Amino acid sequence: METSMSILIGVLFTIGTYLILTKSLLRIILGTSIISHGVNLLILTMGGLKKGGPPLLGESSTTFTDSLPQALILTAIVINFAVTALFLVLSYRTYKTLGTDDMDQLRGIEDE
Amino acid sequence: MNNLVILPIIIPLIAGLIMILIRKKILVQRIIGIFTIIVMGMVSISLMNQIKENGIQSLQAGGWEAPFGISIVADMFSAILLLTTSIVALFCFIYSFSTIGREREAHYFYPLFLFLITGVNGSFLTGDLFNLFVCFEVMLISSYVLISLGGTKLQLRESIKYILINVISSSLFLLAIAYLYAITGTLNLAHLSLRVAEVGQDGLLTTVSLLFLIVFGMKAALFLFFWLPGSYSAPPTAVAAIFAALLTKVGIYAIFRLFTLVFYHEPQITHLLIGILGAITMLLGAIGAVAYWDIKKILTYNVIVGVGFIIIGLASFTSMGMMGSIYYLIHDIIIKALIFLLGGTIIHITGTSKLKDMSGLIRNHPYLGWMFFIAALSLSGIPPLSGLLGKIFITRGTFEAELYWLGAIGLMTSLMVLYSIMKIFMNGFWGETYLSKEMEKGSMTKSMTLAIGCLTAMTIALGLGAEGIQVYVQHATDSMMNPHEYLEAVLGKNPIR
Amino acid sequence: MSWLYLMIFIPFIFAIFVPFIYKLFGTRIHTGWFVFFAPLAVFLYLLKYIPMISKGESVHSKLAWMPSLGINFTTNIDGLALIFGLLITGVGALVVLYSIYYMSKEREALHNFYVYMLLFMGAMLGLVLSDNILVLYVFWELTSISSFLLIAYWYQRKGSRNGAQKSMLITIFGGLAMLAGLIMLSMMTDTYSIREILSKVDLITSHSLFIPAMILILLGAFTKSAQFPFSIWLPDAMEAPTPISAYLHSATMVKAGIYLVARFTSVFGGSAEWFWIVSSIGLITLIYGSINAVNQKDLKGLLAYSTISQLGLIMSLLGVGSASIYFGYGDESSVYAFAVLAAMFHLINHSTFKGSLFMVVGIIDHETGTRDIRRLGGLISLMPISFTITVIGSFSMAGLPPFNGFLSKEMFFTSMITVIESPVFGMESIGLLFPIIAWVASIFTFIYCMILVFKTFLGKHRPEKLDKVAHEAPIGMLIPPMILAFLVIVIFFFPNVVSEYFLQPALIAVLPGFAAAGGIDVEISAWHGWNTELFMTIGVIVLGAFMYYYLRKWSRIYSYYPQVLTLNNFYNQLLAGMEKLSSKLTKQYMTGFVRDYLVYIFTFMIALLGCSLWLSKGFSFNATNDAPINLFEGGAIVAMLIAALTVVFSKSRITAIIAVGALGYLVSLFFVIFRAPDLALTQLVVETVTAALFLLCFYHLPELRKEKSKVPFKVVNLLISLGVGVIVTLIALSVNNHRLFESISYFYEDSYTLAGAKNIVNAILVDFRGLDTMLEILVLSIAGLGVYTLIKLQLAGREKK
Amino acid sequence: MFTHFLMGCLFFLILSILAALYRVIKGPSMSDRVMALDNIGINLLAGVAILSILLHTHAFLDIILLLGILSFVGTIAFARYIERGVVIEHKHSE
Amino acid sequence: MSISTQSEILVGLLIFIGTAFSFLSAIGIIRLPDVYTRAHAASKSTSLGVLFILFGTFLYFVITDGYISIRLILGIFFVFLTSPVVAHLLNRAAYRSKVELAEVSIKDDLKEYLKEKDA
Amino acid sequence: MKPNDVILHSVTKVAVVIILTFSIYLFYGGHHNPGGGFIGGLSVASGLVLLYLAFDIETVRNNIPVDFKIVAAVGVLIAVLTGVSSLFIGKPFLNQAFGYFDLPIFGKTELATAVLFDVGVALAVIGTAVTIILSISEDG
Repeated sequence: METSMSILIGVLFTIGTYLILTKSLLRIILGTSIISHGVNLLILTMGGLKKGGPPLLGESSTTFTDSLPQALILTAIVINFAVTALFLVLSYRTYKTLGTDDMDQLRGIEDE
Repeated sequence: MNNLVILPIIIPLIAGLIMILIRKKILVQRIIGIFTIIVMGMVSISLMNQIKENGIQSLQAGGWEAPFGISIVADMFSAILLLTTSIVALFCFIYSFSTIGREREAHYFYPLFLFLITGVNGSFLTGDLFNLFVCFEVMLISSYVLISLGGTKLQLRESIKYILINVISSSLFLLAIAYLYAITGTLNLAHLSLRVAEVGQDGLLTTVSLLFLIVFGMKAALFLFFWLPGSYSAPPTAVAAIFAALLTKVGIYAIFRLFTLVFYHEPQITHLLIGILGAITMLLGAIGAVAYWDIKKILTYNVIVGVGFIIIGLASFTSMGMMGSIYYLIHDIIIKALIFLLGGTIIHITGTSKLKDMSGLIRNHPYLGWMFFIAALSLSGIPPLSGLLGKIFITRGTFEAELYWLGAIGLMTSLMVLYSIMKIFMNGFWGETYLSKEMEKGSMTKSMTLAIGCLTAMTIALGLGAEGIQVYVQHATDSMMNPHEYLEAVLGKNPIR
Repeated sequence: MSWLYLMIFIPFIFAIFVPFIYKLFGTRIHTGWFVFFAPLAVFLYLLKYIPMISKGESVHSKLAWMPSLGINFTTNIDGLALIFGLLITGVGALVVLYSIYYMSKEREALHNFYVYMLLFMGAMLGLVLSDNILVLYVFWELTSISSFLLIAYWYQRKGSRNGAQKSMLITIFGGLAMLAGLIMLSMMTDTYSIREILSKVDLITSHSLFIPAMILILLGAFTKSAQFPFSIWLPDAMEAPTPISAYLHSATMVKAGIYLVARFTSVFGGSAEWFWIVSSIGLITLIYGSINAVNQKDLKGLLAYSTISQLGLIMSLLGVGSASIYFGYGDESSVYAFAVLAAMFHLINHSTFKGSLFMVVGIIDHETGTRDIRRLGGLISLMPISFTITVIGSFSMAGLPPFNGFLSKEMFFTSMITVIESPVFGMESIGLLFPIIAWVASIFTFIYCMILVFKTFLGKHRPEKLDKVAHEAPIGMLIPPMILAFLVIVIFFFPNVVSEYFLQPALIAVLPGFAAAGGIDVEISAWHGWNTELFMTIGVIVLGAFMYYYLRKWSRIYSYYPQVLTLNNFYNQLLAGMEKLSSKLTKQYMTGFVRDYLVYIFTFMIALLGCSLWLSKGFSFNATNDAPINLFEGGAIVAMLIAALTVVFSKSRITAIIAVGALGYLVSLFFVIFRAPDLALTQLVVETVTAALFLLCFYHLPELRKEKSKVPFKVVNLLISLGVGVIVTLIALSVNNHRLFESISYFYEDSYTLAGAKNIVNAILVDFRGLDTMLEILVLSIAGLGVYTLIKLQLAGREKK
Repeated sequence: MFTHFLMGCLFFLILSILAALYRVIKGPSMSDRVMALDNIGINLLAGVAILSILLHTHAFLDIILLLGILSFVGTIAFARYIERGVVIEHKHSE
Repeated sequence: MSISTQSEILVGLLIFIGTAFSFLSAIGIIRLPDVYTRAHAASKSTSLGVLFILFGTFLYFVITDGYISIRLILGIFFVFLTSPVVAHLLNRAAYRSKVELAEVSIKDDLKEYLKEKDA
Repeated sequence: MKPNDVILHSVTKVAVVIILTFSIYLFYGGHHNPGGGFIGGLSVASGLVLLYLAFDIETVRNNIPVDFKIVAAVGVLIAVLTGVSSLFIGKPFLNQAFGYFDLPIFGKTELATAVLFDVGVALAVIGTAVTIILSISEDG
């Protein structure tokens, strides 16, 4: 499971990176989203998979999966959500103000 | 256990939140802000003294013992940075009064400013890797908002790049944390140090440490600085100044912390690499600074040079070099804020950032001119201003580590820095005056003069009165070169394995 | 307890008050009168040390600056420092006096002028008096900076600015090199004190850094003293007001390098490298300066090149003199030590005659409005006093009796002949060049001295070419050069007084080996009989006069020298080239396309991590500990892959967004599979809200276009993204097989007893790691504020109005 | 036996999700996509229900309702968007 | 036959029915010609399927643990409540955004109604 | 023809009640079951958003006159302040005086602050989520 998850995460990273390297702003944001999914899964995988029941006491299981990565991911998800929201709105604002979502045209003239 | 340690994080946070509640009362916000930053400074001074007396101060948040809860740790290095941060923040804050504009003020500029400081202080204080990530994010998201606050075209365009790069680096940061957690099973820096020391830093750990280096390198503008020149030229002056002064320094701090506390076992790989990256950073930064005839560009590339120079002190991994780095770090924070404020003021007055469009400003603005001159000299480490000691000790450190080329590049770039910065002085302030006072786009106000003047005085005082902080810097160096002190302060005498 | 260090501060303290004085008295009383007292006071104070120093003693005092770092403001005055100190303050006082008449109190910004000047004076004093090498460096750079300000005093002029920049860049470059050298010295000896360094010479000579440190320190000295090829800054520095030129180039700035070489002779001297570098550079500079001086049309330019040449002379003397250390103390060494004595002597002499000459040139400039030799002539009748001073100065410079230059020139020849007579360091064959170069250079020196005197004062007076009606200068302006000219003659007649009180102590300071003997036993006199030196001098005069007479005929040779090959051109090209190259390079990689930056970053990451993983053999793979995988999970993985690929290939934005949403939902499915209910909940909600946000925003964003990019572009993207994926996977696999410790999470399983919570994750979030959560919601709130301000505050639209 | 049976059901649910995913990608109209998405949400909800039987835990029961809520809100938002081009109206046009 | 086996059969049956409905509707989603017909499949039969499955789950927990999950009841109720509304809104949106009916359609009442109203 | 939203409006009213009930449940259950402040807050927010969707901003604002930015700030403030107070309780020297004997009471205190902390989290989440969605919708 860990192996296949690792490979899956690799693929997610590949796709995310590929999207980030394209020109369309929307694709780029989607790329960051995919990468962050990959990261979250990776944190979970790195905590070890299926080592026990859900980290809830009072349920039937006596062993639990690693709870710390879960807490970390939870924080990461929220932060990532905040950043994505801001990023999205920013790109929306940019498009409305500058009239483009093409990163090439957002280059800016370095000499000016 | 010392609750003082958490205050630098809590105070600006609470103040910022209160400011949100009283959105319309801008004057009150200003007063709260100044008061907050001053209190923060006082807390850091008392922290410094406590550390000097009793060693590293730490606090286990929530009272949970060390590797399990989050440790807030203030060693001398962090405390010094905290103090410097509050000083710089204070003056940038004051500078912003008359330059930032009503609209930005009404749109949460001041709270965001304080949140940025919260993040910075948090990053300096935290003793937990994941909490470091969170603090970084607090800082970053405030910086995202600050950089785009106002929504001018330039700001929007550059902030997109800025956010994108930082989002990626944050993802990589998490990646690195995940790897490290899988290997060591812990997040507490001290505990990490303990565990890494126990098994030795093998190849995989070194690889992970390099991933950390990349992540922090992106934040610190160490080699991976490409995003920086654009981003720092976009926001208003006060924001650009605080960015230039603090944001990259947080990355540098993280590199220092990680590579002196955790990954210090393979210096011939990691620290040499850091040195090479530092050298390239300095060179490219200096080349960039020389290349342009635009104030903003020149200044931002100088930020990059500073980063490289600080880092090579770490690369030397000698106590001399480390001491130099700390000196230079303090100097760099202050001087970068100062020089950005000065540059911003020039642009404010002339309405342009192109050197070829301005001339002879010194006739109407002698004080500005001379303060710029002093700042320029200080920036390039000309004695007896604040850059001197850092320069000497870092160079000596690299020599002691027999990295002569590194020291040589450092010195050479400081000449290029001087050339680039003097270009501004000679073209902007000297020459024929053809811009009369009436034709100027903006004027200098009291708050601007106060902020710039105080920072200038600071750089002079730091140069002449380095003895005053020597005890602290020495202390910081010693505890950085000797991680056991940190471990003991966080984990206690008999740490859990 | 001596208050010596206070003397250094007097100019600085004065400098602080100058602006106020200027403001107070402004145009009524010339500010110079107040400033005048600063150098005078120090000069008089320093005179007090003469008796003590002439006995070979030295005085030092200490002011703590950074005691814990060993950087203290230690002053040390010995013979060498005293000469310099007196020159700096003495000539300084005269220059201030001169400037009172030269600088108009109505038109000039005198406060700036005198502040710079006092800064410079203080820096020079500090430089020669400090015992701590870092403090020495501080003052060294301070002289560079203050001279930069002085040279650019008329900052409106482009020439001034360029000259200032040039001098600053070159001298600070040297300063940095010197700093590196000094740091090496301090590493070798573990001290910053010069006196302690001198006492640990044997530590240095055996050290591997000996040669680098030496070369670096010499670089500092050569740039400051305008030695070839760093001499180019000096002629351009003539853009400064003449009092400044007189001060900088006769007695102070350029002598700093000489001081440095003299100071460190006893450290590095005695080695062949030092001998060769110092003396040969000195000689090259000597001849280079003198040949170029002949070709100058500007009187100040001529003096500038003559300064270069004379400095080369002194430098070569010091170089030759350093051989003395090689021999230890003895007869052979005293022969060479004589050269050091000559150097010190010429140093003093040069200050006197060059100072007076500069001042006279300033007078000519001031009274006629030009310094161009071609426009001047026949001033003898109009300015007789100036003429007399010029004759004294020039003839002294040319090495004619009865002026002090003659004596030191003779000694210079003697030293050069010594090189042939008792050869060292492989001088046997090549040593003959030394006297020959010296002799040839002296001929040119003679020629330009004649040009200075005769072209200016004799010949036909052509008032129509002058901007002003020429007349003699006011007496106040003439007094300072007269005093110096007077000294020129006095020294000729009483050289041994100078020798006893100044030169011998200085010699001891340079060559401590002679301290016991109290110097060397030398009697300086004008007449030594018909020896080689005298014949050389006669040869110089005869041939020089001849060549001066036919100057017009042969000076055309100069015009054949290609402009491209001049050092100045080289410097300009270097600067322009550097800027151009930097600009090109920077624009090459700083394209402004964020994609390019990302490509660099990812490439770097792939390369670094890949190499590290490969070289350190960090990669390992072992799937035996893996958790089992079942069909359902496999299906979920496949679904995820499909969803992710859809994002890449979709042509419509909504498909892409939905696919990412699906991906998010699948992730939460994985969270369910991996027993993370809290995560699954959160992920679900967040994913939905994110999708909603995408929807809200993308209504305005344009439809996805087909990426119109070239194939290589796509290939690069693909390769990089594959690389990133592979690296991430490889490290993940290795890490998975490399779990070295048990996680700290076991602690949290007691959460019910510890925190009263049955949901461990929640307990971690709100309790064990509450700080994270607190900051996390802060992040969230800031993002909320950010979104709000982004939407509400739009200054962009208003820019247009 | 029961477990295997549930696994089989889950497999079919996955197939249903894939089918809906096909519709999401294929379109052709926006409504199709949204409808399919809603369908995916509902199917996921069912999947979670089965899974909680499989794992014999109450822990995921919240997810079911949450999924229902989100799918509802999300789909409404989509519908609004398709219909009016804005998601939330500032002032009702009536 | 123990109580658990009985319950398993009961629950299994419910879930089987639910899954079957869901799967059938999935086929419908793929096969049916236009958005309006597909909406039938998507809303009606899927809702039914989900309700069966949820009910099965509910019963399972009631029988095995004696645990009456309020959340599940709420969930069932919620799905029951909202799913028709969703379908309605989506279809209306589709119609208003002028999605064509499939060619096999023979009658468009709303069009006629609207025409009437406009006229 | 104006679309009428009678069906939606009536269903929404019921649904929002369900959602809010569920949210409160999620929030309270957080300490022992999956859920907690974040999820609770988000589901409240989704309920609010549903209201905005079904009705319109003006109507909702008239009925719920709250500035959600302030809600967010107050939420964070609550979380921070509980953090600050619990820090003071968690101080060793305070602990040594009472905590040794009153461990159960100390435990209770912890519990209370944790819930309060969670309230802060929930408020912050609600405030932020609604602020973001409203800001965007109000534009354009």
